[in-house]
Amino acid sequence: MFYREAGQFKTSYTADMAIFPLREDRIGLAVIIVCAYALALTGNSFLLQAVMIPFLIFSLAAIGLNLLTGYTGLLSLGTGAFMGVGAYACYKLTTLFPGLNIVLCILASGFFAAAIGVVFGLPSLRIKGFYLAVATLAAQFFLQWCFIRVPWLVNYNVSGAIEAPLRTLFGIPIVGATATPETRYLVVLTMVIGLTWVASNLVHGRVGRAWMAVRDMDIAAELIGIRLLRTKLLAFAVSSYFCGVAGALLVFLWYGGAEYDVFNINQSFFILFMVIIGGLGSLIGSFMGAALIFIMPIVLGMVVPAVLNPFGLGVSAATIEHLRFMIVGALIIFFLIVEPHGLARLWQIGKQKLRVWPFPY
Amino acid sequence: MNMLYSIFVEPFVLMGSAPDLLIQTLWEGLVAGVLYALIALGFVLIFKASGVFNFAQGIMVVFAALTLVGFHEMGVPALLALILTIGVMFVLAVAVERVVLRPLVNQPDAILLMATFGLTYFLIGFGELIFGGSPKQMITRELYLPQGSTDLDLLGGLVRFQHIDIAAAVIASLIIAILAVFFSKTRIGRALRAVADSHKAALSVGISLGQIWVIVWFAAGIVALVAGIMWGARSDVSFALQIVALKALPVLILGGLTSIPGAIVGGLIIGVSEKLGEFYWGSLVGGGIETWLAYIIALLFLLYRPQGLFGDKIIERI
Amino acid sequence: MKNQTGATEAGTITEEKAMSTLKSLALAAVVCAPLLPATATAQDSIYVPLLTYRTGAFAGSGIPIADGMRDYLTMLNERDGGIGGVKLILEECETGYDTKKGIECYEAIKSKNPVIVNPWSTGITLPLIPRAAVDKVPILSMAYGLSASADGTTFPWVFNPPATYWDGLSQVISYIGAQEGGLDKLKGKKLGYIFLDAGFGREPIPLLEQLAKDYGFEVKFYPIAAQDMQNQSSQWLNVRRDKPDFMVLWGWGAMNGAAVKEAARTGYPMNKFFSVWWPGDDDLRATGEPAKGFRTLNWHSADGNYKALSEIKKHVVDKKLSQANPDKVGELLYNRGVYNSMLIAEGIRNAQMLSGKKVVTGEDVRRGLETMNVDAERLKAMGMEGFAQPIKLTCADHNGHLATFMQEWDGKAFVKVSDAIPPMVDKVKPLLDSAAKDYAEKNAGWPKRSEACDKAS
Amino acid sequence: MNGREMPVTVDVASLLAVENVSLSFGGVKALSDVSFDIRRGEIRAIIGPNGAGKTSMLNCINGFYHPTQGSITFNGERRRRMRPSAAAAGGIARTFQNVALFKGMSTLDNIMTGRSLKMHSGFFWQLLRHGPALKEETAHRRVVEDIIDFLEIQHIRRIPVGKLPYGLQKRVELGRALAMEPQLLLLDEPMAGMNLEEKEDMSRFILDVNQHFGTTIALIEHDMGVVMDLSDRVVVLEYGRKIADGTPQEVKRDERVVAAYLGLAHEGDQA
Repeated sequence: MFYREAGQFKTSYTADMAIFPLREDRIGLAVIIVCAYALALTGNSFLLQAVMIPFLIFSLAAIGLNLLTGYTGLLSLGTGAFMGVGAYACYKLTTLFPGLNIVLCILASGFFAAAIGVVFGLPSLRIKGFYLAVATLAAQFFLQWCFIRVPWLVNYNVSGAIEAPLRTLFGIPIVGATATPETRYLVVLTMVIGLTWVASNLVHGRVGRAWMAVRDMDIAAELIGIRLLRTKLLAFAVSSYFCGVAGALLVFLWYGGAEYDVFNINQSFFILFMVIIGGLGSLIGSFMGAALIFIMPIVLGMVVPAVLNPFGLGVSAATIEHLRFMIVGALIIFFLIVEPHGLARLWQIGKQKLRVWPFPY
Repeated sequence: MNMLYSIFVEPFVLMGSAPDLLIQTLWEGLVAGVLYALIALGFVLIFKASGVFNFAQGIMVVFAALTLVGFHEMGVPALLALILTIGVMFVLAVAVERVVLRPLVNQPDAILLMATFGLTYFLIGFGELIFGGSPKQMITRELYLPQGSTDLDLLGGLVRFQHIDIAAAVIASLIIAILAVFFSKTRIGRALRAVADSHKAALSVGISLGQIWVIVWFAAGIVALVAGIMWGARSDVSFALQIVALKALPVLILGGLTSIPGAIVGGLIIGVSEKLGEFYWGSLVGGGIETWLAYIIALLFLLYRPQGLFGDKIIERI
Repeated sequence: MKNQTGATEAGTITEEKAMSTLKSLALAAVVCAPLLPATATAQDSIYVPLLTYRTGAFAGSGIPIADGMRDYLTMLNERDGGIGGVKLILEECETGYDTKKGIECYEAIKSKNPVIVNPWSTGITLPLIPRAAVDKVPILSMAYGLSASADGTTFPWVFNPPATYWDGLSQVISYIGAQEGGLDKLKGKKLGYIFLDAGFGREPIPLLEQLAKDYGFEVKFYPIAAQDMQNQSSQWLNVRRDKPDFMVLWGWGAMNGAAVKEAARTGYPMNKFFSVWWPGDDDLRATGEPAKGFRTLNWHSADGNYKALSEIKKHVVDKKLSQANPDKVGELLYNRGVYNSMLIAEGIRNAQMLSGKKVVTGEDVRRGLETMNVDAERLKAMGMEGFAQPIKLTCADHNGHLATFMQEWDGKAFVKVSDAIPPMVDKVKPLLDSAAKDYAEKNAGWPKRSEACDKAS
Repeated sequence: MNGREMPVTVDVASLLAVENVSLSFGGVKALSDVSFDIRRGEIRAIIGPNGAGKTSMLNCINGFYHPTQGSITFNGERRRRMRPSAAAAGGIARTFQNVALFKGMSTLDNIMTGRSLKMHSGFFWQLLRHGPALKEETAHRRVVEDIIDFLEIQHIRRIPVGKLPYGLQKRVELGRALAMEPQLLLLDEPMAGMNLEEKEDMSRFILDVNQHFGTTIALIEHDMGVVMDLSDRVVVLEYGRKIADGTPQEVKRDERVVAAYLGLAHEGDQA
């Protein structure tokens, strides 16, 4: 009733090509962004630091993987390693050039990830499907090995770890232990919104169409003049850029320090689950998937004991963890059965219903 | 120059000067290869018959071994525990068919792959919930598996053959032989091959797809159990083993996803080459290259032959 | 045609199912919402979070430690009504030895005013170190974490008693030297170092290289990646080739058990195989008899014949308050957990005495830990006479650099086989100091110590 | 030496000349020694029984297969090997026997991909979707909308093509090929699986394309009625060999063609 396209006429192709052609969608998006910024005012440090910041960072990584897997159809299990490249590159940049603004460092670190991504993307011209997925595992294990074996990467720290030093933006600390959750959150939020906007621009234009064409039928794409190698490598580069920035954010604005093991194969799977559950080939789905896969276990950790305790069933932290694994696993299967195209499709269907509500026929 | 020498000459000099170590390395590689192949075999069985890339195969190995040891810890005699575990694997196969595969029939391969990720998570949680997370010892003796080792004086040195490794090789060969007979001589086996070729063809000869899925998942479960016993006997039975199972992936792409001989040969190649690589060249870069060597070998091989060792040449059509 | 209708129907069904899912999700969200902020903190108790791992690849080591930690503190609650009459609120948070989950746990417990945090993972400890001073929560990383954090002047909020890895390594080398009849006998010998390829296993390497230079022995490195913990056969082949005179193990979780087993398989002499203090009974039991002669460092008892442990049995295990298998109470890693909790309890007790408050804060506990002096008398009072050696921390020394001893696996259990081996202070101290300085320099803006130093109570 | 500088050896009127082309897959000959030409502005039909090598011929023309022998001259350029993207850049577009659309994308996006070669705005502007990128997008959108109007598929603009009925998919695929503004349009069974009405529509589109835009067309079709009505000249293949070439009338009377088709009387209705 409130969500209608009737009466909204487009007078130019530019207006019709807008990413959110419906006025209601634009208003909704604006409300969400305002709310997201307003969250910083709540001052709930657990919500910001333990829920929102990682959620946004993982969403960004999920968008990165989604550009590669969802939009271009190239399955990758190396996300964790590409995130690691970003994190280590950022560490090197900010320690080599302490004067350089940390936000620029983070944005620049993505380029290193992109370059490495392109190298490991080269086989994608010849290798397809599951085979390519295994090839990306080579990237995962090889890069992880480099993180621990090249002491130069960690500035020869004996602990073998990278630590986030104090860095400021406009005189306010945003990286380092003294940065407040609010400032960290605002920085992460702004960067994620900006990069999401860029991703959205890409997928709605020439580049995005070329990616999807390659995904849907690479031979036909080639026959209409899309150059496969270039398109696939571009996908690897952009995807790795996003993952790299996410990795740098992860270490510098969330953890504050990390060992190589943070970027292990489980991290890759974790991001992949987000993309699957959220919906392959959907940016908003990346956010939904990240919300479900990251936030749901936190909520379960709170809800499961709250539900079981009244029945006198005291549960240990380990049992909750086991139940979390089982529930996450079961939910993945459940969602795939209900809607193989992910939460994004559910969302679309919901919107469609809303559009015609209350007269569905 | 020194670098080139240590890459291209020194390892071979070492091989020649200590042939006993070379033989030992090859043997260790072969044994590791057989074990990789056993895990890969489970993947191939399921992929062949249902087109599902079963990522959960690794966790099935751990789960099967844990169930076996878990039953034994509850006081069940070893052989009975073995039978019960086989029963559990059957129940698992049926459950997977009912709950996961049947509702997802006709979905794209990628979706089914994702579903097996879900299954992996579920089995990890379920297995730890029931058996706990602490590592357990494999009941090697109770299962009448040989222990100890035989030392042979060979080529001026000592080569040590672990009895359990010999048993692993023998049992793996037996399983492969049984599977080969099963596929070529039995009605169900032929039906399975028919399914691999075409689902419709199988339906037209009156075999239910559901039954076939249960059978292959059950077979993969038994292979997983064997792999779990063998791996467990080498180290211990814990969830850390699932990471080792990832090594089956390069084996798979080397051998081709649908080829049983491919899985075997691929396993042996990966096993031998990673042991040789680590042993003779690993120290050049500080060791530990085993973690990625298998994947890089598989990757390079794929660049040369994208269809794997035993796959058919791909002719693209449109 | 028929087919098409089927497809359309199926489509509608999926949409309907999807809608109902959406509805039930929304419903679930509404129902769950009021449950979330149920984090009231009682002001008449002390909140002690325990970051533990009973799941994942390292659970084998994590479980007995978690049980020991929890059971000792539970015993204090049951027997004495807490510490100084204030009940302890214990809460485990499962990290799975995973940094991500560990940080998540830390954020979750932070709002409940924890007085101390024990990460039980070097990977989780590192990101927490800078936060400790800001959040005013002291970190107790007992004999793990950042070795440099032993320097209390640079790291006022971090404690890593009773010994650092560098102490441990120097103790192993002195012990081997003593066995050979003097450190100078090490000259020309070959030592193999098999380690978990992570910060934890790499940290001792600079000291090892230095010692090798000083005493003229050769070192061979055998790194084991975490994902290959249970697949070590090629490293042991290398051991066979290199034929080191001694092997030193620096492992954790399933790696320890697998290493001992591989050593037995390869026929490496067990009496030449030494380890830092992390292998547990379960790790050795997997190999059993053939592992006889394997020695590890330790600083506390590996059996259950102490009053404190029988009190745990009486007040916790017999009341079914423990998750531990009763047979394993008093085993090595269980006792390690007990020791850890003893340190926590002493820190809190000291804090109460120093501050005069019953309900202490993290800040008080930091002071409490800094002035900790667990002497023989105090050990006796706690029912731990002979369980461990006395330990004393100061503002400058957050470690204690305890002299540990060697224990040997006799096929069934660990038995102590040496006297206390003091660390090589002259070798370790300069390394520690320079590492601490290095850390502060690399982390620009690292705060100078502003916390006042209390007199020991 | 590249083809560009080589002397033009064929009739200037020919847009494309196929000379002695053979193609084999591991010993199996798909084409042997086929030669024919396509003149500018004509509609050229390629017919023949199933397995005669018609689609392989098209695949050779647009560089998807590389002839084992012989050469293909397009627009005065003679070549043995060519990448498909180069063929596309040179002005060859095609449709496929089994529709090869991008199933997850909307009709509009599918046709827009046909403009890929003509869009050049820099990656930087793509990131921002402003300035040149937006201008270019709008300009090409206008062209695509004209094609959509021409093919009368306005109503399915936003629908993912995977959900469209077969006949419409064929039309969208034609749209995508037209968006490339080709000099030579290759149509592989554009009317397969269509009912009479749809066939009439498609025939109309093909004629319009040929007459209004002057596009040269080569098409494979089984419906002999359509072939005879539409095409200017016909080449007939059988077992990879050319057995006839000429106007529809000539071909119809050719004995070998009659012989080839007699045994396959059901061919027309099967398609």
